[in-house]
Formats: sequence, structure tokens, C-alpha cells
Amino acid sequence: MEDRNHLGKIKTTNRVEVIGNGLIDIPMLQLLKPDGSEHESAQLPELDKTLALKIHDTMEYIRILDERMVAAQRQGRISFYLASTGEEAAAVASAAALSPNDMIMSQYREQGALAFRGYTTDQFMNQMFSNKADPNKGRQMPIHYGDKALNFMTISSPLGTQIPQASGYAYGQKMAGNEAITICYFGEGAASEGDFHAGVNMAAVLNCPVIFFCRNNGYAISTPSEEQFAGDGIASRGIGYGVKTIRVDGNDPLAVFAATQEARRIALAEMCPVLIEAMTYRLAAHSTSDDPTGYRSRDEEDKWRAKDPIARMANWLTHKGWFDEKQNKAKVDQARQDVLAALKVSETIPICGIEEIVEDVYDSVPWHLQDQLTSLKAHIKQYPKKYPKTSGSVR
Amino acid sequence: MEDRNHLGKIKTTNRVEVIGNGLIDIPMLQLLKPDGSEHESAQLPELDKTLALKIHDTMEYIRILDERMVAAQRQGRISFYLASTGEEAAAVASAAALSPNDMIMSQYREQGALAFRGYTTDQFMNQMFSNKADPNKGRQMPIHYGDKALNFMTISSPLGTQIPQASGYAYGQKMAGNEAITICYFGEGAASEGDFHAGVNMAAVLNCPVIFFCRNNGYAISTPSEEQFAGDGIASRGIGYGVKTIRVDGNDPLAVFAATQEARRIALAEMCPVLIEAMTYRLAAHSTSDDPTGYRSRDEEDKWRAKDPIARMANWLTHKGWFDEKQNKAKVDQARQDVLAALKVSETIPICGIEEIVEDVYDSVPWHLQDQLTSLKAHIKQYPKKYPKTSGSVR
Amino acid sequence: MAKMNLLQAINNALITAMTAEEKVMVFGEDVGHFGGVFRATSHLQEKFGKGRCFNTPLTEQGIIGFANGLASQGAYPVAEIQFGDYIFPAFDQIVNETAKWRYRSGGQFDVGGLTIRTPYGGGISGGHYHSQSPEAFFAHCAGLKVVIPRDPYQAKGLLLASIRDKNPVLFLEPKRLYRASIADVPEEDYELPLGKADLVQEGTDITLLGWGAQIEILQKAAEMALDDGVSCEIIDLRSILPWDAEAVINSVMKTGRLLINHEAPLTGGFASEIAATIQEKCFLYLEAPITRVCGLDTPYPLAHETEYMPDETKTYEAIKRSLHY
Amino acid sequence: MAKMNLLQAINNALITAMTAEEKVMVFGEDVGHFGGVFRATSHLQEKFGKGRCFNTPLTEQGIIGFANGLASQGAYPVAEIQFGDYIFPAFDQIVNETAKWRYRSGGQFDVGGLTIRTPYGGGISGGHYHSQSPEAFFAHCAGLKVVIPRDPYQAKGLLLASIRDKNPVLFLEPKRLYRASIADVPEEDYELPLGKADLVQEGTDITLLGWGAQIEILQKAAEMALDDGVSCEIIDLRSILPWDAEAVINSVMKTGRLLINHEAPLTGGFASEIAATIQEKCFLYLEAPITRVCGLDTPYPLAHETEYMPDETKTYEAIKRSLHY
Ligand SMILES: Cc1ncc(C[n+]2csc(CCOP(=O)(O)OP(=O)(O)O)c2C)c(N)n1
Ligand SMILES: Cc1ncc(C[n+]2csc(CCOP(=O)(O)OP(=O)(O)O)c2C)c(N)n1
Ligand SMILES: [Mg+2]
Ligand SMILES: [Mg+2]
Repeated sequence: MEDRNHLGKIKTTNRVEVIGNGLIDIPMLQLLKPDGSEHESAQLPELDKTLALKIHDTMEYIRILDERMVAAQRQGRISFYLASTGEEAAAVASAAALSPNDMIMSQYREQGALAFRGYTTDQFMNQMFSNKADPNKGRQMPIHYGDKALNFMTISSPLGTQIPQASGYAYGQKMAGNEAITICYFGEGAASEGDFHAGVNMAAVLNCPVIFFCRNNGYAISTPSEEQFAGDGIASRGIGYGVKTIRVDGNDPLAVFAATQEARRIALAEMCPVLIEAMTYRLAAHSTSDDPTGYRSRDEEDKWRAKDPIARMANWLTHKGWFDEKQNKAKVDQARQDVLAALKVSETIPICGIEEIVEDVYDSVPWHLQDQLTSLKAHIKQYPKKYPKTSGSVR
Repeated sequence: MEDRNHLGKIKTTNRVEVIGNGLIDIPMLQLLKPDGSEHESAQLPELDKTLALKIHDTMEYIRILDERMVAAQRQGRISFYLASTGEEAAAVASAAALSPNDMIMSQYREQGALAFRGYTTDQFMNQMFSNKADPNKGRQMPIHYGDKALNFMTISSPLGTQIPQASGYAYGQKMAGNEAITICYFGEGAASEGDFHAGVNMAAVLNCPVIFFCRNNGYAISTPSEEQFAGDGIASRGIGYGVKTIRVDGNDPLAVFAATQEARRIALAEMCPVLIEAMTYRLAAHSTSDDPTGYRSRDEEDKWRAKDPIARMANWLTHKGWFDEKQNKAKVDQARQDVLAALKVSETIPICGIEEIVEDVYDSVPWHLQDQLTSLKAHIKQYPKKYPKTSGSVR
Repeated sequence: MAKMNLLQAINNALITAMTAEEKVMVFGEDVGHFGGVFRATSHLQEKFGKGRCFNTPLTEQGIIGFANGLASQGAYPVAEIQFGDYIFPAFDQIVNETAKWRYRSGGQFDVGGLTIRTPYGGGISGGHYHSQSPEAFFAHCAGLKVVIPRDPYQAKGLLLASIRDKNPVLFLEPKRLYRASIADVPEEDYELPLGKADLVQEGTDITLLGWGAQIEILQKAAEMALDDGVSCEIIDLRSILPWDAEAVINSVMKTGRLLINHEAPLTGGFASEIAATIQEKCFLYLEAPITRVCGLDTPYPLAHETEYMPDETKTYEAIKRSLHY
Repeated sequence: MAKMNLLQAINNALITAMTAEEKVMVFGEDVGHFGGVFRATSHLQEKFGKGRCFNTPLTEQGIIGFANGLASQGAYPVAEIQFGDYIFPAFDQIVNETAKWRYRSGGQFDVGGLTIRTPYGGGISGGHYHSQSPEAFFAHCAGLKVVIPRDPYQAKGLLLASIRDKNPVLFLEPKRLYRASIADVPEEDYELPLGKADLVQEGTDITLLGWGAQIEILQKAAEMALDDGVSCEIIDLRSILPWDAEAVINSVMKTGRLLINHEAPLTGGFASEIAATIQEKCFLYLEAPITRVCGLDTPYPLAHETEYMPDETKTYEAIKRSLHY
């Protein structure tokens, strides 16, 4: 056995030094100024017109989807929605830096990443209407998307749980020899959960190729980040875990893209985790159940409205000569129509039949669930009006 | 509502900067060299002869207690023991820097702190023999001490749980206006638990006067610290939480004393947590159930034997002219005898009567436990030989 | 007396408790300035200051760990877990720490001042993670008390008793009733006893036992049965741990039949404990097997929520089956 | 065939599983080089490399979170929790994640490859935190399988079946028997079925039901009863979830009497579910109330461990009470 020395790299001092702020500054990567012009000294990532437009268009698409679905919730057509307004760049531009083989484990405000991967409007709608066209079979609340074909793990509500899971998933990718990583999205609020600590530390010790992508949007529902932590954001923690860390302007799509690209390169090359903290702001209410006027000022929101990532990207595209105002308008109009049309179709598709209530608890239905289903079916037949959504299809 | 700006203090950069080691060096405070001589430039804490001797003597006492009890366990007289050999300074010298009003919430290897507070040999024994003289009533395994009068919270085995508890306790002290803090001891292994993250972060945000005292002794049972974390020890984490941090040579009693004194001063003056990482080494086996030869070399241990905190303190005391070899030998002999004598008495004291089995589950015994006790007593009366420890006293 | 909904009754109880005792402190995610996502803690921070009503970071294990420590110091923490579904990260702190604190220290230390409040239950389109009824997980844990009110009046009286009880209490609030249940609630201070069931309706043919939001389901089913001439006795258990076996035994000795209804899944739900105990204590009095009308043994499904629920028609049919056994 | 104790049988099962399938990975606190505090994972790191058998940091929630992710990726993680008493920090990952993974994704994703191994139970002077029997907490959680072997032969066969089962399995090992129980165990690969009880001894007068280390208690009690001329049927449930109700029903229909024994506290223990189900299914066959012989409703006490245990004399007396009802 070789001798270990856990004090190997530690120097000594003879004075009581209290380390107050022992960090070097963790600056925030910004490539585009808020108005969309390039920083003089900025080295931009390689990004061709097609990809640049795809990033922009996806952000815009999500903005439209969010607006429509918030409205649909107000109209009582869906029970719940959660918008990502103002934070589109964080999800979309990071997803753009990944390979489609990379696994995405998200929190819930990363619909942009999913749209970038190719999730269709119909798919969004079917999940939100819990109808039988959704492969998740309508079992969870709206916005809990998941799609195996797109390597997008089905979302679950408990916060932070996906963080150690992402470490494990990435470990599996490594052991299988896949040229793929896992990206794990979470909010700065979720980063207070014990699972964050466990997951990041394990990834560091077990050399898991995973990107921990924190959207620090200033709020966890009503709780501002100064009541969430006292350190220098989430980035400062990465360092304590011995994890390479990048802080980025989350409203700058190019910076997010560049940071994620670099993080992915490192994760694969060095088989290690990388932490990204994207500084952004939740312009939307937490969800349709929330009303932020109770805990923050309109004025504060306005300051962030001015940093809109979509306008910033559009301006940059315009500088580049890649942006066609008219074409864009047409796309936007089309997207609005598509969403409305899909919504109308989706809300008429029935939910799964009653058999599905006991499927997927296990790989096959055990005796006790079979019994429970049998009684339930008999009961539904007896009271068809009480169970209008399923009585029609009970045999 | 005032506007918030969670980006207020963050600078921007235009290049992708990956922060690898973003920490300033966290040096280790050392006042005495391993041989016990003072570092030239060291500013020693104020420490009079009485207190200095008390620190030394308590360490020596614990060394003896540990040796004896490991032996007693081997003889089958107690079921379990856990020694702190080599780490005595961390517990004793930190406790010496506290006020008796300060609450101690410990892990399990801090018998030195308890002895310093005045826990007697009889008390140690009664707990270890689970007899009825122990106020903890023999309900937990040996070494799970607790004493209300000494402000020493009863130890529980699940690791890390005491960390957020200490934050809460300290918050209560603050709200009550007590001139007191809480010290929370834990190992570098326990610091991987989610509760560590939760507890330290909460203390930082909620301004709790608590000292988080980590004994980094290189091992968690067989797991070396390099398989426990990848960062710069535990100290590096404090910084991420915005918590003032001191790293100290845990085998240097004077340094531990000075660091803890300063930490306590800060905690009370600024109403905030302070993290101390004491670098030490678990010379003992993890517990009497463990055999370290399976996972580390004798040679490695020997290097640390040379850093013995007790010899170091004795040497310093000798330099100071405060150490009387003969007197010390007498004390040591006395302690050995006392421990043996107390052990002999304690092992003959019976365990609590059977009524105690249902006490303290609630503040009073509810109906169902009363029923269970009644049946149990009747049963014991029927089978007195099966329950020799209680049948004698069942009425 | 004032008309209050269940949320208002809880808010009122908290104000009452905080006014009477300085050491009552209320905290959890978003409970501070915002007053909690359901607004149960509205205005408490304004009234009592940030020291006594505050937001915590987003960590349930931390919240309960902190609350345990604070209670052991002598305070009366009232910790909110935003949804019952999110109490599981705190399971270790509750089961291994809260519940065992007094016992392991021989009564030297305790966390008797602790109350954990959390909304539970379905019927609000909440799917897997905003609908669970976790009471049975805690009912298997000696050292805890578990309390569930059925309406605003019960909520205020039971919550005040829970906060002041010398033992840690898990107080589960039926969130489906938060705004739906409205009742006259005394504005003054009052307590209702823990560990005691409440006789909601007398009857002679069968005992219907439940708690929380399911009491109104039992009432509806009892009305349906009444049309058939069946007289149901309805008992609200109120305390799940320790539970009032005596009240149930007495009732079953009278009626000879027992039906237990809860929203949580059947297997290992608390109805199983009640059935196990009552079949033993009332063996010679039972005229039919004890019936359980419960949630299915599946995660809580969104689309099939209506089908999943142990509703009044399922209960009514079970009553009939019991009577015709 | 080779003589093995329970630990050796488990070690042997792990070697068998890892040899047959590359994606089986074993990890947890101290399981690597050291082979685990009980040595159940001895030599695995040597044989299969550090990538497939490794130490984790000391965090149970992390271990199970990591294992969930790894299983969802397609691997067969076998995660060790050092003591059953320390599984509670992982409760959320198990109850909210492991158990619901397949259901919530409509079967798109699952963690069926996951097995969680942990030693449980008392009788080793372990006090509060090295003695608990947590099976009932998990029995209330649809989506999990819970399996407990009673001896080395069962342990190997059930563990191999658990690792290969398409569902997540919590595998609880009776640590009191780790070295005490020795049996002939086939060296080749074999599986025993999950969800099926095992008839340990046929009898006619009363059914004794248990699992894990309590089976030997039931055997001792049955011997005592035999001296009185009482013929006991003994059933080892083996799987707590889903459980083999049919086997129990058939036996009780024959014997007319049922006694269930477990070490976990009485209230809300899994015996309650069994009793609730059987009183319903066998109502007209029962000649006496179903009896539960269980741990007390207290934390697990050290000094009074002997008194706490549902031992053979308590069981024997309960048999007599049932027969003389
Ligand atoms: C374990 C758990 N606790 C509480 C909640 C309730 N909850 C849902 S979202 C949320 C705030 C999350 O904030 P953050 O992580 O910053 O993400 P953001 O909403 O800002 O995107 C809370 C408290 C939950 N879903 N899970
Ligand atoms: C929650 C929990 N998990 C596991 C254990 C088992 N265990 C007891 S001590 C120990 C190692 C602790 O190491 P460390 O915190 O470094 O303290 P040290 O023993 O080195 O003083 C482990 C894994 C436990 N007691 N609690
Ligand atoms: Mg946020
Ligand atoms: Mg250690």
C-alpha cells in the first residue's frame, strides 16, 4: 500500500488567517453587449448562419409557445404552465452546443433545449393536455416533458434529484464508452438541496463527464437569491468541489454557446464534470400559480427586459447580415398559428384508457394491481357518468 | 420594494475563462512545530498555566481512557468503542476555547471535548455499560454520550444530521439573546452528506453564531479523503458558502485553541458561522469493529505518530517550564487506576428497569405503549430466565 | 366567531400562537414576506418580524434539521414543507432524529416544541408530486404525533394544540379544502385534543372511519346509504399517531362493521393498521370483513385522478357490500 | 455445493452477477478495496476493476441518486447502504424517484436495473441506529420490490433474481445471520422467484408467517408448540412487495389461524397489511383473530434489546393464545 498524505499540498502559516473571501473573482463571460454588438476583444465561437438562426428561431418559438400557453392556462384550457421568458438563451444556446447523443436531464424551465432537439409543437401540446398521444401517458402535470428518442429524460418535480442522477448517467456513458456526456440543468434555488452537494461531489470524485448547468435567475418562486445563499453565486461552490467552473451571461446566446462548447470539450477530454453558472433573470412569473408583484418591483423587471436575449441575438444577426426581418415575421406568425392549431387538436384527443392506470408501475402488472383494475373497471361501468373520461372505453 | 440585482458585484470578461483552481491558497495555521517548539513569528494565544495544563492533562486522560476501553472491548466487557488517538488536540483544545454555556453538538470522536467540560470517568463508564446510572438510560451504543448539565447534546449515529441542527440551535441562542454559540463537530467524511450543505448554507444565510468544526483526519472508515472529495479539503467549501474559514493544524493544540477562540469571537461579534478545518489523522482504527491494516500502511501511520499532539504539548509545556514529569506520571497512573476502578463498578450496576423501555418515546406514555408494557411485564414474569437483566425487578 | 376558510384558520392559529408565545417561529420555503405559496403564513413577517417568520433556502432536510436544533434549544419552531410530496428529503431528520431525540437521550433533551406543517392530498390536478398522502410513512415511526384536520374549526384547534404539545407533531393539511372548506371559527384561543377521534355522525349499521378531506367523502356516501335506509356512524380519526383505538373499538362493537377510507395507496396505508387492530379487538363483533376504500397502488396519476380517488360512489358500494356480506 | 455463510453467499452472488453481465456495478461506502464493513463485497474490486466496484463519498442520497441515473442509462447498479438505518437520507430518491421513474415517463425510461442492498435488523447490540427493520416504509411505495432472504441459499438465489429483475429491488439482508447462518449453496448460477412465498414447514393448526431472521424464531416457537401437540405451518414471505397473498390465503384457509412476526415496531409494520388483507379474504375461515408478534412501538433500545425482540417465547405464547381463543 502506498502512503497517502492528505496534507500534501497544504502550506502552513503562523498567524490566524481568517479567509473571508478566498476566491479569485469569478467573472462572467459576455461576448455580445446587451445591444447585440460584439465586444471588441471577444473571440466568438464558430457558428454558421444555419445554426445561429436555429438558435434565434428556437428562442423566438419558445417565447411564443410560452405566451400562448400562459394564455391557454388563463382560459382554463390547461391546468398549469411555467414560462421561461427572458431565460431562453440559457437553455437553447447550451443545447445547441451539445451532440444529440448527449443526455439532457432538466429541471422544468428548459423547454428551449427540448425544442432545439426537435420536439414538435404537437408533442408539447400532447404532454400538456395529458392525452394519450403523449408517450408519458398523461401521468404528470403539464411541462413534465420527456422523450427517449431525443435523449431528454422525463422531468420530475422534486428539485435537485436529477443532479446526482446526472452524475450516475454520465458514469454509465463513460463505462459504456459512449462519445457522449450528460447535461444537468437546475436553478439556483434547487442548488440548495442536499442532492446538489451529493451529485456534484460524486461527479468530481468519480470523474463523470457531466455539465452541471445552473440557471441563476435571481429567484426561487418568491425567494430572492440573497435569501438562498451568501456566497458568490453557485460558481464559487464548484471550486470547493474541485470542479472546473465557468460563469456566463445567461442572456448572451453566444456566450452560453461558447461556454457550453468548452465545457463539453473538457468533460469528454478529461472525463470530469464542469459547472456552468448562467446569470439570468426569471422575467416570467414562477408559474401560472404565481404572482410576482407581491415580491418584486416592476422597475426591477424592466431593467431585465432591456437585456432580452432574443433581441440581442436578432441584433447580432442583423449586424452579421443574417437576419431577414420579413422572413422572421413570417416565421413568428406561422409559429403562432401552429401553436393554436396544435392546441385545438390536442385538447380533443382523449386521455389513455383506464388500463393504463396500472401499467408501468412495474414492467408487468402484478396480481394486486390486476385485481384493483378489475374492481375499478366494474365500478366505472356502474357509474359511467362519474368517470366520463374513461367510461366510454371500458370494456 | 427595492430593486434587487443579483449581478451587482460580478465583473464581465470576454474570454472563456475556465476557473480550475479559483481559490487563494488556504494555509494551515501552525503555532507549534511538531516537536513542540514555537514558530519564530508565531503569535501565541493567551493561555495561562492552569488552562494549558488542563488541555494537556485532558488529552492525556482521553488517551488513557481510549486505550483502556479498547482493551475492555477486546475482553468482551463492552460491546463497542471508538478511540480518538492522535486527534485529541482537535477536540480538547477547541473545547478549551469555548464558554461552558456554548452548546456542543458532536459527531462521536470528540470525547476530549466532553472530558474537558468535566464529564467524569464514572459518567463515561455508565454510558458505556448502558447502566441505569447513565442519564441516557442505556438506550444507545457505547460512546453516544450526552449531558444536559454540560451543554453537550446527546450524540446520534446518523452522520451529518447535527450540522443543520447546530445552525438551528445557534439561531435559538441568538433569538434568546444568549451570549453563547454552538460548536458542531464532524468528520471530513460526514461533510459529504447533504445535511452538511444544508446546514452550512442555512447558517450563512440566517446568520447563526455557530462554529462548524471539521476534523479532517484523512479517512472515513476505509475511505481515504481522495475518494471522498476532489477539492481543497473542507475549508475550500466554506468560501463558496460565504462563510469565514480557518484551516488549522489539528495536531497543534495551541493553534486549535487560537483558531477556535478567534472563530468564537467572530461568531458572536458578527452573528455568523465560522468554519474550521482541523487537519489531523485518525491513528486509531475507525472503531473496535475495524481493522485498518486492510487499507493503509503501518508506515503511513508512523509518520503521523511522530506528530502526536500530546507529546507536542508536553514539549511546549516543558519549554515553558510548566511541565513536571513526575507529577505528570502520577496523574497518568492515577487516571489508569481511576478508569479501571470505575469500569469495575460500572459494569456491576444494573440496567434500567423494564418500565423504561416505553418511557421518553413521548413526554408521557400513551395507551398503546402502556398496553405493550403490560403484556411485556407479564411475559417476563412468565419467562424470568429468558430476561435475566430485567426479570428481577418486574413487579 | 368568524367565517374562515381552512387557510385563514391556519393563519389565524399561527397568529394566535405567535402572539401568546414569543418562542414560536415560523419558517420554510417562501413563507416570509410572500406568506407561503398557499398564503398560510400571510402577514406573519410583517406582524412578528423577520426573526420569527422567515424564508429558508430550498432544502427540506435543512429546514427540518434546523427546526430540530431550534426545538432542542427550547423554541417552538413551526416549519412548513411546501408540499407533502417534498417532505421525503427530510425523512431522515424526522424518522432518525425528531422521533428519537427524547428517547435516545433518556429524556435529557427533546424536540417537543417542533411542529411540521405540510399540505397533503390530491384532487387538485397535481399529479405525482403535488398530491401524495404520506401519513402512513410517519405512522410507523414511534415518537412522532401525526395530526390531520378536516375543516377550519378543527384546523385551528388542532394546530394550536400541536404547537403547544410537548412532542413533535406532523400536521398534515388537506390542501383540497384550503379554500373550499369554510366554517365558523372562534377568534379566541382554543385547543382540540390530540390522540382523540371525533364522532362526526352517529349511526348504527356501520362505522365509516377516515380523516382530513375524506370525511366529506364519507358524509356523501353516508347520505347515499341513508337513502337505502342504512345508518352510518362517521368517525374522524384526527390523530393518526397515536390513534384513538378505543373510540373505533367502541363504535365497531356497536355497529359490527367497519369501513376505512383514505386517499393514500392501499398497501401499507394506515387503514391496514386500523384493520389489523380492530379485527383483533372486535373479532367476535364483526359481522363482515373490515373494508378498505383507498387509493390504488400506483403513483398518483394525473389524467386518471378521478378514477384513482376513493370517492363517495366507491365508498357507497363498499358499504353495500359490507352490509350484504 | 459449498458451505457458505450468508455473507459469502451474497459475495458469491455478486461475483456471479458481475461475471455474467458487464454492466453490473457495485458501489457504496467502503465497498471498494476494503470490501465493505461486513465484507460482502470482498475482492470484487480486485476481480472486476475500480470502474465496476468502487467507494463512493459518504452520502446515501447521492449513492441512490447516482444509482438511479446509472440504472436509467441501462446499467445494473447494485448500491450498498452500509446499514438499513442509514437509508433514510435516500428516502426521497427511492420513494419519489426510483419507484416512480417508469410510471411518470409512460414506460419510456426506467431504473429496472437497480438493486439496493442493505443489512437490516437487530440482535447485535446495535441500539437505535444499527438495528432497524425498515421494510414497512418501503412496502407503502408502489413501484418498488422489497425482498428479504432468510439464509445463504435463499440469499444467493434471490439476490441474483433481484439484480436481473426488470424492476428496482430493495434487498434487505438480515445482518444477525451474516455469519451465523451457514448452508449448502450451489456454486453455479441460479435464481429464486420474486413475489413468491416459500413454505418452510407444513402444518395444520396455525400458520406462522415471517421473513428474514425471524424465520428461525418461528421455527423455534413451532418446536415448542409441537411439544404441546400443535402443528404449525411456517411460511417465509421472502418478498414484502409485491407479496404473495395467495400463498398466505391458501394456508390460512387450511389452518384457520394466522400469526405474523416481525422485528419492526408493531404500529404500521407490514404485519398490519397482511392482517388487513387476510381478515378480508379469509373472514369466514378464521377461528381466532390474526395475531401480530412484533417489535415494540419505541425506537430500538440497546439495554433492553432482549426484552424488545419478538422472540420465540413471545411467539409461542401467542400461538397458545390463538389456539385457545
Ligand atoms: C424538493 C422540492 N421542494 C420544493 C419544491 C417546490 N418548488 C417548485 S419550483 C421551486 C423554486 C425553484 O427555484 P429555482 O431552482 O431557482 O428554479 P427557477 O424556478 O428559478 O427556474 C420550488 C420551491 C419542489 N418542486 N421540490
Ligand atoms: C448516515 C450515515 N451513514 C453511514 C454511517 C456509517 N459510518 C459511521 S462512521 C463512518 C465514517 C465517518 O467518517 P468521518 O466523518 O470522516 O469521521 P471519522 O470517523 O474519520 O472521525 C461511517 C460511514 C453513519 N453512521 N451514518
Ligand atoms: Mg431560480
Ligand atoms: Mg474522517
